[in-house]
Amino acid sequence: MSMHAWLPLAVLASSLVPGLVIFALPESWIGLRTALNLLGALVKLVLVGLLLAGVAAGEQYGFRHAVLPGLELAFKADALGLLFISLSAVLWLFTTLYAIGYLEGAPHRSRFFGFFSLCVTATMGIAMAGNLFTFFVFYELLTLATFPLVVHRGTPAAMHGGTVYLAYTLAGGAVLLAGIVWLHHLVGHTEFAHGGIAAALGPQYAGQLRIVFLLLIAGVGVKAALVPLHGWLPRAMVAPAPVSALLHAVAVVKAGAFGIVRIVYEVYGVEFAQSLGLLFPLAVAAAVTIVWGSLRALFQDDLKKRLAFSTVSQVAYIALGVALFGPIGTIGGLVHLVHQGIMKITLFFCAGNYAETLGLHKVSELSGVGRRMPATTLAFSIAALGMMGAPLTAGAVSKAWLIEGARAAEMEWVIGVLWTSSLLNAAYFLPILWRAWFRPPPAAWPDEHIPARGRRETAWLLLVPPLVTAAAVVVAGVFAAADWSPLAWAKLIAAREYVTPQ
Amino acid sequence: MTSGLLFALVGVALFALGLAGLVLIGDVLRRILAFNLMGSGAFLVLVGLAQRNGVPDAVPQAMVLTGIVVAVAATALALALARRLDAQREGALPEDEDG
Amino acid sequence: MKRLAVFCLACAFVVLTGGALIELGPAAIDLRGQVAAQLAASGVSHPVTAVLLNFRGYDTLLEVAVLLIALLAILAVTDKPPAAPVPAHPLLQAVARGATPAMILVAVYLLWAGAHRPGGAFQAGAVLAAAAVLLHLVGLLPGWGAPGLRLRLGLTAGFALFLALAAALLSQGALLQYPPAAAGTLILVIEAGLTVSLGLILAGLFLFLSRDEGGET
Amino acid sequence: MADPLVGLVLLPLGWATLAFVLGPGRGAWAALAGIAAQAWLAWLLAAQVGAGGTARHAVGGWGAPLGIDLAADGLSAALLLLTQWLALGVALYARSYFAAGDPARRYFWPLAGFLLAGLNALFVANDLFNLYVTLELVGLAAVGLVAAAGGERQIAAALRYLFAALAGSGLYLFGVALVYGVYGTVSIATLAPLITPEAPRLVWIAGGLMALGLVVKSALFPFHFWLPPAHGGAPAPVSALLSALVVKASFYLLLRLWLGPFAPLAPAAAWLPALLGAAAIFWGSWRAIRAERLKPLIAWSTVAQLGYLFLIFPLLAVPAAFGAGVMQVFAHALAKAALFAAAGVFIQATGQDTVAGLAGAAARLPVTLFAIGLAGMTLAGLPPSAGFLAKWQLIEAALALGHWPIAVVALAGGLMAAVYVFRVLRQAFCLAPAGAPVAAVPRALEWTAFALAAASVLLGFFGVDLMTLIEVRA
Repeated sequence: MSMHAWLPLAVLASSLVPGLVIFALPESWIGLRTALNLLGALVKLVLVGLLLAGVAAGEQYGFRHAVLPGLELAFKADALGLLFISLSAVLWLFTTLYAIGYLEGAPHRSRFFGFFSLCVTATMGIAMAGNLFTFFVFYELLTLATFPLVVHRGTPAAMHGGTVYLAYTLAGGAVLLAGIVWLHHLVGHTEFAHGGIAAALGPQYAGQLRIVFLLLIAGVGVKAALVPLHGWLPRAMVAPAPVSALLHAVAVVKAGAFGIVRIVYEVYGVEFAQSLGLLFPLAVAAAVTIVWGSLRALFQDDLKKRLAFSTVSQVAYIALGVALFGPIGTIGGLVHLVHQGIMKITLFFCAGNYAETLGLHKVSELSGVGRRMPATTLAFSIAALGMMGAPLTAGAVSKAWLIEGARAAEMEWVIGVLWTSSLLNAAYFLPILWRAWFRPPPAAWPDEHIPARGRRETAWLLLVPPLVTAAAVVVAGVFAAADWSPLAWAKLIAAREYVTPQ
Repeated sequence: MTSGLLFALVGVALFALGLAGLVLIGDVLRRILAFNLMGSGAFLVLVGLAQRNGVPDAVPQAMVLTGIVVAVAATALALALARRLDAQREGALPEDEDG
Repeated sequence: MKRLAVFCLACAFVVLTGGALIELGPAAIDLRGQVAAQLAASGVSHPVTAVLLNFRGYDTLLEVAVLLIALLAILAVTDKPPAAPVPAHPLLQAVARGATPAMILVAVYLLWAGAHRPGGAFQAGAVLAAAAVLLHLVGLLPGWGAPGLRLRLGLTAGFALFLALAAALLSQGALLQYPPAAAGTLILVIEAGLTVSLGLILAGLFLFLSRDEGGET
Repeated sequence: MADPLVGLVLLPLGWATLAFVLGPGRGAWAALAGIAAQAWLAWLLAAQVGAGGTARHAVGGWGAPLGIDLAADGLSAALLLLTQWLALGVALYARSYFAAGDPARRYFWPLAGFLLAGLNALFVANDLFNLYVTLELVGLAAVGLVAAAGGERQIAAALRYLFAALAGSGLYLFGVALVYGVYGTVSIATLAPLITPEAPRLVWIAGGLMALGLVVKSALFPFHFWLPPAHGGAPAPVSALLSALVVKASFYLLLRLWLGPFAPLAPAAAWLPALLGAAAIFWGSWRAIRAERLKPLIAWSTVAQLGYLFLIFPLLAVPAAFGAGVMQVFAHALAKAALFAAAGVFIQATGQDTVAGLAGAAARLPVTLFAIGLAGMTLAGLPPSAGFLAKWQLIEAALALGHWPIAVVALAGGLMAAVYVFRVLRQAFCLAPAGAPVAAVPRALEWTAFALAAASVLLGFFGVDLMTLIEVRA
């Protein structure tokens, strides 16, 4: 097997194999487990680096295996896939570090890290899927691998959240499957291809293709938390903070959003989707989700719930970018896939730090926390400002491109939606920042686990990851024009893969 | 009408009778009888229909012999289970010798 | 209600099937000719025996297995020790004693007759079993407990012999492919083995069952 | 054994007899050696069929219609392969499962041997009457295995099972009698060209009765009444064999006759089994969702999963439907054997089998829990399991013919299966009641359950090989 075939498989194996080994490890073998986790994450980073270099140079990576006559598991590492892979691989490393610190002394850690690794494996599979069938296989695996993480704590609330999560995602999976098989029946295959595969069918299939599109988008829309399919996301907040990070930034909602990108661009083809009149409804759905999520976030006192509704809103930016017909909107949506990831993971890391260090779960409890935990609160502030689209942050870049894209697509109302969302973002984030920095702290914190020692406000493993990702938020914003920025890669994708010269 | 055809017709009736019995009757012993009636009906059809032109045919006769042995085995097993169930249900109560 | 429905269904079935039976034409294939043609090569002169042990001997092999299964299942569900025999009237015992040798003789005759007229291993085995049951009923033969090694060997010997011969005949090209010259002898050997084992099995179906009788109370 | 076709029947007959002669509870080694050899023979046969087409053997050298022919096409070879390898797993499991004094162990090995012989004989049979004998072989052995557990509940279940099995085989035999009366032969190969759509009315009646009998034996709704008590009450290895293989045998026969000699008549009735299958999926899943004890839950799941097999009948014009049926047979057999094996582990560990009672034990038996998880994936048709491939092919066939309600039923059934599977799995994550006693369980039990479950998932990667094999048709 040539290197071009095994490199994608090695990316999968670099988290699958450690995950399987970790399951078998006794609970007390902390050292080996940690070593395996980190080794897997680092190896994956190296492999992803190799892929990035290769794809940038125009190499093709792929592997295929037939599971039924005419039905293949297909992997390919293309520019779009790599955007997602790189994001997940990098954030996986930091989430792992964070989780090691977060779960210190907690029970069932072998089980946790085992499923954690499977979860990342599934995400890699989704990113590298070469056809919808393969995408679906890993999409469902992701559901299965995240369920144990959501219910990890075993409390009734966790069980309830996990059950709701499963109900939504498995039902979504069934709808997605129906759409995929239907498409497979119509087209004969489900390969992802530039310009899409559905356009090859004659006009008499337009009606069926519209229904299939609805099924497919509804299927992936559950994980992407498009309103009204978002109900699971706020309830899944009962999970431990690293899991929330995984759900919101690295894997689950991203998988849904990524699915929307693949379906619109590589299954239907953006021009064909536009000609079927499918993009406008998608844009409306995304816009409704953006506004609705922000509105709901306003009224949440639970910090993680507020962040969850914020995710509902922010991930819809990606769908919105996709629905804006034209290269500029595409770039805005794709780059937000990365930017939202690093911003939201920072916020969840910080929320986890507040909860783990001081027992703070509610917005109303955060008064003066900036003085007790300045570094964490700084990271939180940067990410929150980024979410609002403040200048010099990653969020500003995404928003600017989306607004330009809307203008280019002559959909001015979208600009209104984006500005409304920014205002709402400010309305639910700024009070937190104000409270954290400027209100006096209480006499005693509700549940202080980790006492401050000198300048160390909490455990190192909890502190470093959010600081690094917060720094990344700024770097991605300031150096957006650099060759290696997510924005540059998004432009590469837009230039190389989708946009026919206009 | 040849005797073979008559056998077959009787066999059909017996089979229907046995099957109806098996469906309707609750008592175990009578169900076992009903099953045997069903079997006999099938055997009659097998042999009778094959010799409806009046000439005996050895192949279905041999099949019926096989079928009878199978039916004996099944009946014995059913009786054993029925007795065992009775013995368990009645616990320490002495059982009627005639079953 | 249910009774009525089943009754109607059964009647409809009888009428429908009976009607279809009567209007039936001749069969497409008639095996009578083939049986007669191959009878000489089968090793026996009675067509039913030829079908039973040669042409369709494989069915017979499996059918003995069915009997063994029933026996095993009965053994598996009964675990009480055998009941003590209840002696019957001495006159009955005397009659049974007298009848037994005659029955064994009949069995041997049936076995031998099977080659050329109605008879054979199953009939012979059934007579043997009947003798055992008779002896048991008059209190001369106790019910059987968990079978010892010798009884187990006896119960399976006929089947094992049949199976071994069937497998050995694979050397002729196919399962149970008797060399025409030796067919008669081999069939007689198989039937003799089966007679003993079938007698024991059929008797066992009764005598193992007797363990569940409330005799010990 | 020169001819694997014959060896697969003779070997289990031989070691079953030997095990009986050796004495109660003995013979495990003979059984394991025998099954291992059978597994090898089945492998040889599959290779032979794959390379050279249908394998045949004329017993006695006579040839049909006078003699009895044995034949194994791709479907037979595939099912033989499944039977032997699954039996190997269950046998390894059973060897460690039965305690020394367990009454169910006394005649387990000979009965299991005869059961396997019956199954193998059934899969290679090519003669309607011979098939009847094999059906009885399988049915009586299965009843014996259920009854051998000896409790009042099991005996009652066995008796109910026996009556259903006898009614089923009686109906089948009556149909065979009519067929012989009409055509003068019971050889399938000889019959196939004779039966045409213009066949006499009696042949239609015969086909209907045989199908009805087989449906009763396959426990298709509403004839499923006997299955849950029998499969739910038997010892775990027995439940595994029955749910995985025995009910499939009569389905196999139905499919074989449907596609073979009765194909000219079959389309007339194709929707009936599908409707009943859909009802089975909903009713069985519903009862499984409501079940409080683990083994009845699994048994009701069998009722539901068998329903999928019957959904294929209106779709058989498309090759994918046949593939879906066979794939579902494999997926369900492996997954269900794994589930019953895993349930046995929990019962041994905790002494009880309520679903709620798992909460304490699940975290301490992770291998078994994973077995349930993997098997559950297969049952719910989640990728990449074999169950998923079956569902995929079924939906594809349904869409190809425009019968989308079948696709909806398959998808809905998958979701219902997910509900009952996760009802079990979530127990593992519930906070365990402190100090619930968990007895030590032989590791062989846990790992055989796991291996069976893993096989049900891994088969999902080898669908092409299975589909290629079953394409070899007589």
